[in-house]
Amino acid sequence: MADLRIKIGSLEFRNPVILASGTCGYGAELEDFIDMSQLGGIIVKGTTLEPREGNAYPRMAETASGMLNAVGLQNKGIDYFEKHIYPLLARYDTHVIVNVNGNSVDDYTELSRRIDNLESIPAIELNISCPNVKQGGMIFGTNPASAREVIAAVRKVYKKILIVKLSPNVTDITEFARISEEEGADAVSLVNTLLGMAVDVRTMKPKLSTVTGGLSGPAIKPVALRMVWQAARAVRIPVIGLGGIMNAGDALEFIMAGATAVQVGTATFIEPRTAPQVVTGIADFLAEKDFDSVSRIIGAINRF
Amino acid sequence: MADLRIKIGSLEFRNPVILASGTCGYGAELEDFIDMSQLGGIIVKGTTLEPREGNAYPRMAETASGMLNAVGLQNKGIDYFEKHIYPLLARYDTHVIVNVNGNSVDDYTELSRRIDNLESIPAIELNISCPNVKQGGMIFGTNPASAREVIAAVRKVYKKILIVKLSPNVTDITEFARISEEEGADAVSLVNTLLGMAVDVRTMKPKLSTVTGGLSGPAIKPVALRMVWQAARAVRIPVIGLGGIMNAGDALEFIMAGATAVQVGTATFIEPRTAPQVVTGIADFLAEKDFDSVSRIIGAINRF
Amino acid sequence: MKKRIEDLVVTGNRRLAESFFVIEATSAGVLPEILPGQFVQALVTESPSTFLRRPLSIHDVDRTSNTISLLVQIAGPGTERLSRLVPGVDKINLLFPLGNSFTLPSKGQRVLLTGGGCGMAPLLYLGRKISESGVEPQFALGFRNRSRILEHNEFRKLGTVHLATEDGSEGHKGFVTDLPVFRENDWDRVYCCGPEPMMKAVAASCRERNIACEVSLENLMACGMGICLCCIVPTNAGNLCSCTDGPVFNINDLKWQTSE
Amino acid sequence: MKKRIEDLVVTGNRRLAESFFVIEATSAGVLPEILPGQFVQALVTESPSTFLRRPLSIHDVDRTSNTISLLVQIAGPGTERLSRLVPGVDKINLLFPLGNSFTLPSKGQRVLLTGGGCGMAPLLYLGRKISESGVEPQFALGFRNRSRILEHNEFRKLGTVHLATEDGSEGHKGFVTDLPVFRENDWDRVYCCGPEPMMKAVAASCRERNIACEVSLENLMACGMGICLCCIVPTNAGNLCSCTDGPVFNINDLKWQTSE
Ligand SMILES: Cc1cc2nc3c(=O)[nH]c(=O)nc-3n(C[C@H](O)[C@H](O)[C@H](O)COP(=O)(O)OP(=O)(O)OC[C@H]3O[C@@H](n4cnc5c(N)ncnc54)[C@H](O)[C@@H]3O)c2cc1C
Ligand SMILES: Cc1cc2nc3c(=O)[nH]c(=O)nc-3n(C[C@H](O)[C@H](O)[C@H](O)COP(=O)(O)OP(=O)(O)OC[C@H]3O[C@@H](n4cnc5c(N)ncnc54)[C@H](O)[C@@H]3O)c2cc1C
Ligand SMILES: Cc1cc2nc3c(=O)[nH]c(=O)nc-3n(C[C@H](O)[C@H](O)[C@H](O)COP(=O)(O)O)c2cc1C
Ligand SMILES: Cc1cc2nc3c(=O)[nH]c(=O)nc-3n(C[C@H](O)[C@H](O)[C@H](O)COP(=O)(O)O)c2cc1C
Ligand code: FES
Ligand code: FES
Repeated sequence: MADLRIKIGSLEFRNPVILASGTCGYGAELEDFIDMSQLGGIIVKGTTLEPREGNAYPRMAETASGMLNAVGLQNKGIDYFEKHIYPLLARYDTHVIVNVNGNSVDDYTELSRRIDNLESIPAIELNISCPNVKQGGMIFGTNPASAREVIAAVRKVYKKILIVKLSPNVTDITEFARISEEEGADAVSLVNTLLGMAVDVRTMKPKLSTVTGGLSGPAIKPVALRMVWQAARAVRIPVIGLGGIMNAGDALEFIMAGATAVQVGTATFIEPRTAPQVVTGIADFLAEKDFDSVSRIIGAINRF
Repeated sequence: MADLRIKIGSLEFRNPVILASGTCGYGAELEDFIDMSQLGGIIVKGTTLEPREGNAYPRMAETASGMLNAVGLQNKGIDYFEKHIYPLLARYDTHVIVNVNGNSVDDYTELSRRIDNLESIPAIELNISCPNVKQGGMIFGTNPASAREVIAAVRKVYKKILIVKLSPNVTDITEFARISEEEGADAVSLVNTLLGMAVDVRTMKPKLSTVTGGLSGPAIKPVALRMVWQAARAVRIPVIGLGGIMNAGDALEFIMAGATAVQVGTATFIEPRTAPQVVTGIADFLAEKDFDSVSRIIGAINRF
Repeated sequence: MKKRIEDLVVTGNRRLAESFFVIEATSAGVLPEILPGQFVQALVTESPSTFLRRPLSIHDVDRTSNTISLLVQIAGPGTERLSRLVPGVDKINLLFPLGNSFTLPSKGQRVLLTGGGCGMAPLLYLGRKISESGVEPQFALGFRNRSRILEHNEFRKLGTVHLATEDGSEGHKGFVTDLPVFRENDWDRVYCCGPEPMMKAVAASCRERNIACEVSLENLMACGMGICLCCIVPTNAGNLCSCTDGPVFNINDLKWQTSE
Repeated sequence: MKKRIEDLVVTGNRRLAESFFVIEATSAGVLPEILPGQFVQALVTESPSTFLRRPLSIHDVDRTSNTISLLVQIAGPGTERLSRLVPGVDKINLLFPLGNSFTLPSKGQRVLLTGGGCGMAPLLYLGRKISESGVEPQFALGFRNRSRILEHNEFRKLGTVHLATEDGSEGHKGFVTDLPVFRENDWDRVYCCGPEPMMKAVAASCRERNIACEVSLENLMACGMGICLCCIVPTNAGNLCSCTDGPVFNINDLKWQTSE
């Protein structure tokens, strides 16, 4: 079998397929369907310093080949996480990564510092791109100076693998990828959701309580793929691609466009076994085409 | 029947449904299906000063609930247009609008000046957002200073109704809407296509000859709708909404989000009668809900 | 409870009144334990505008044939597509069993199961389980009018059925809460699943009379497994997921703020 | 020619060898004039991954029953869905007739119709029209191997059929261009529709021997009506639309640069 291993900084992943944050809970909910040891990693739910109730209902709307969500980072905060969730994560035979969120640079650094102390968490994903929270969140991901500030600050206090999750709601994604690289990130992951909305014509109201929300699913794949391609050509650090991956073919598109690894998000809601199926599909493709490792096809469209 | 008339600047439209540029040719191709007098208007193909051959084949790829195109403004230039096409357009009993494109400010102004002389063209749509041409095109639509320069220059030479077509590939759409308003545009139309790409996994090549292209269709509707909502709240000039409108329900979403008029694009490829069907559907909705005019529901979600 | 994803064979598809139908889906293997009030997430294939699965209550379970039945109302493209499934030909992919369950009554309790429209769906299996536990359920079912009354023979086999129609064209005139049987004061437990106004009216009346009452909510869901956090219900314990902490809630825990 | 959009009733769906099938679609009214080489844009409903219509050549036209037939190969989700259309039950929405047409021969000309796979589709109706014009067509059909040979009785009724298989398992071994009948030097006109390498080989040979040759191209199309400009073919007259200026082109006008 082809070698599926990839590396993000010094961290080796069994294969390039990772569960995306906010779409896999803390893993436990998926245990009936996924053996975590089949995956490269799992990025657990967006976590904040303080507990958050999230946004009001309704929080989701279906759209053409996609969905909008306005969850707003509902989570019980880092104290609860450390005490009640972290102990359960240690048993997974895969890399468990925490998605880190904040309203201020201090929030981000404080939270990162706390997670740096958690032995079985080898990496964080710095979410500077959540479109569903009023302050913070996307501001950091759409303003270059703020992005630089928060990444630099976190890099100072967080010693392990730092992945920066970029927002697609920007004019030039390469700018944010370059800033991440310059400030010492080990990788960038993209994309988070596109800011979108939907209207209920019958009631003449927005479908989401927050009016706008994050668009995910196959609808955004072409945009995500384009941004991954652009980012991968702009920086030397690995790019982790996501946005609308529903099967191995989609994942291979991202890898061929330059992604070192991929994340599976919304697809898990519809078919919880998508991520392991993507692993198998990538392996099958490599075997069929006689490639000895997945790294051989990273960025392939730029070469063939 | 409810009053469907709307106004863009001083120009009254029979109804708010317009055929989008690049998706209806010069109208003649659709005559078997559409009686132009049923529509608010038609925006003919993107036109340039000089003839353009456009991009190489392949120029399109289907995506989930959408398509990518990389036509690249293939057209025969303004001389040919004036001589051979313009005379045919005069017979349409609807507003015929020309979509104006250029590589430089001079291109845009020269072309606009030429069209200002064409009596039966009451308006132009200044396309500062085409993602499929190397120079010009999107540059003007993603750089605020360039956008301001080209709009101001065209406004000086073009006396009739000036619509500025905005690119969705920006961090803040309201910035460009405001610049358009400040520089004297009569309306903004949005969105043009989102920059996307697709990879053929079998050949490991991009599906488009240009690698990236413009994404249209229902996939982009949530993003388009969000930008229309944002723009409509940021400026007082009318906003013309488009992006993924396939039926009257979609059009109503845009109108309720703040659009004064809408354009039907890609839908015409699949169902050439979409635009007149949208007109009927809007009228039916207004009748059912007892609204006496379409203007009553423009921006409705902000009020109800 | 262990969840599974399975392609079941569609073995029945019966049209009821108006836009309602009952799908029977048979497993090739043995069905897992299923609690009353649990639901499935059904994959709708061949429907271009249906991206997510569709949550549907488990209407009944037949263990001899390993068949689940679903009582569905056509509400949009997803349910419309399901209404055209062809028995013997088509399969239906289900993720199940999902959610918590109704609390079964203790011996000797008097219980009333109230519902209407597709809200009747979970009440049949609940009634069956209650009946199996040795308690006789009674049913209070509400409909718009005579022509919208759904087949309820299976309910009758389990216990007395009381009908209400809004226009009085059959049964009692009014809502289920107007039924004399509902107003009697000696219910130990009331269960309700139906349109929100019905559930609120039932809940209000029960709260007033101190009757234990559980309702089954139909919040919008994306995953159905507790991972998306889209289906939340504000409760006294904070935002809970209606797909894992529900869909069945005790009315005393609910804030009901989401609804107006 | 006036185009129309119509829901035709699927009156036939026959499976041929391998992944090929023939759909018969019958109009409730009278079919318009249809030229050989023209195509339809078929709407594929109930296929979530099929957004655009699918271009398909008109394989045959039966004016007594107002039936169009389409010869289709399963290439992906759209054609796969079409392959499951149920005669008597399903409809198929067609936008047609589209495109230009093959040039019919003059009286007394010798004509060869070459093709393979689904490229055979337009050749039957072309052969019929040629035959009706008083010229006897001959057919040179190429296939991978015996098991991939498509039914061609209808072709035989119109003129001699010459078969080639790449592995020689039936007919002549090799490509259509290897057929002795093809190499004869006295064709006045050759028509070709098939995989690009076949069309290029036929074109090269015809150009060399100064034989008038028309090919039918299968460029990717979005609209099929000349409005999207996605289906362009580089020709001596610039980029032309293969949906309106084609799909039939004289090889002397083509640049063929797009293909390598
Ligand atoms: C736990 C649960 C159990 C349910 N049980 C049944 C049942 O037994 N029988 C039945 O007929 N219906 C049931 N529903 C409702 C059913 O899920 C929706 O009617 C269905 O999803 C509509 O899909 P559609 O594509 O046909 O229509 P859509 O066009 O998607 O929607 C039509 C209407 O249904 C609502 N709706 C859409 N999606 C959902 C969703 N995921 N959850 C709830 N409402 C939605 C929409 O707001 C809209 O008003 C249940 C819902 C839940 C949450
Ligand atoms: C004028 C014309 C006439 C045609 N006539 C026939 C015919 O008579 N019988 C037949 O079987 N096929 C014919 N084709 C090809 C047919 O259109 C494609 O096989 C079909 O569109 C594939 O759709 P799909 O969803 O099944 O597969 P997809 O997954 O969409 O595509 C599978 C393969 O087909 C190619 N393809 C996809 N869309 C198109 C398109 N719009 N045009 C051309 N190729 C495409 C793709 O590049 C891919 O390699 C014709 C094409 C054209 C342009
Ligand atoms: C319901 C939901 C919740 C999400 N929550 C988070 C989150 O907490 N943190 C984060 O970085 N991304 C979050 N995302 C974004 C996903 O991780 C992913 O970036 C996005 O959905 C695009 O990928 P997809 O199309 O494969 O889903 C969320 C997405 C969804 C649909
Ligand atoms: C094939 C194609 C060609 C287009 N050409 C132009 C153009 O010349 N000028 C322009 O302003 N927009 C052009 N567009 C963009 C459309 O006018 C429209 O903004 C976009 O497709 C989104 O709307 P839709 O989703 O309804 O198609 C083109 C779109 C397509 C699909
Ligand atoms: S539906 Fe996803 S958490 Fe309940
Ligand atoms: S397919 Fe649109 S112009 Fe030919």
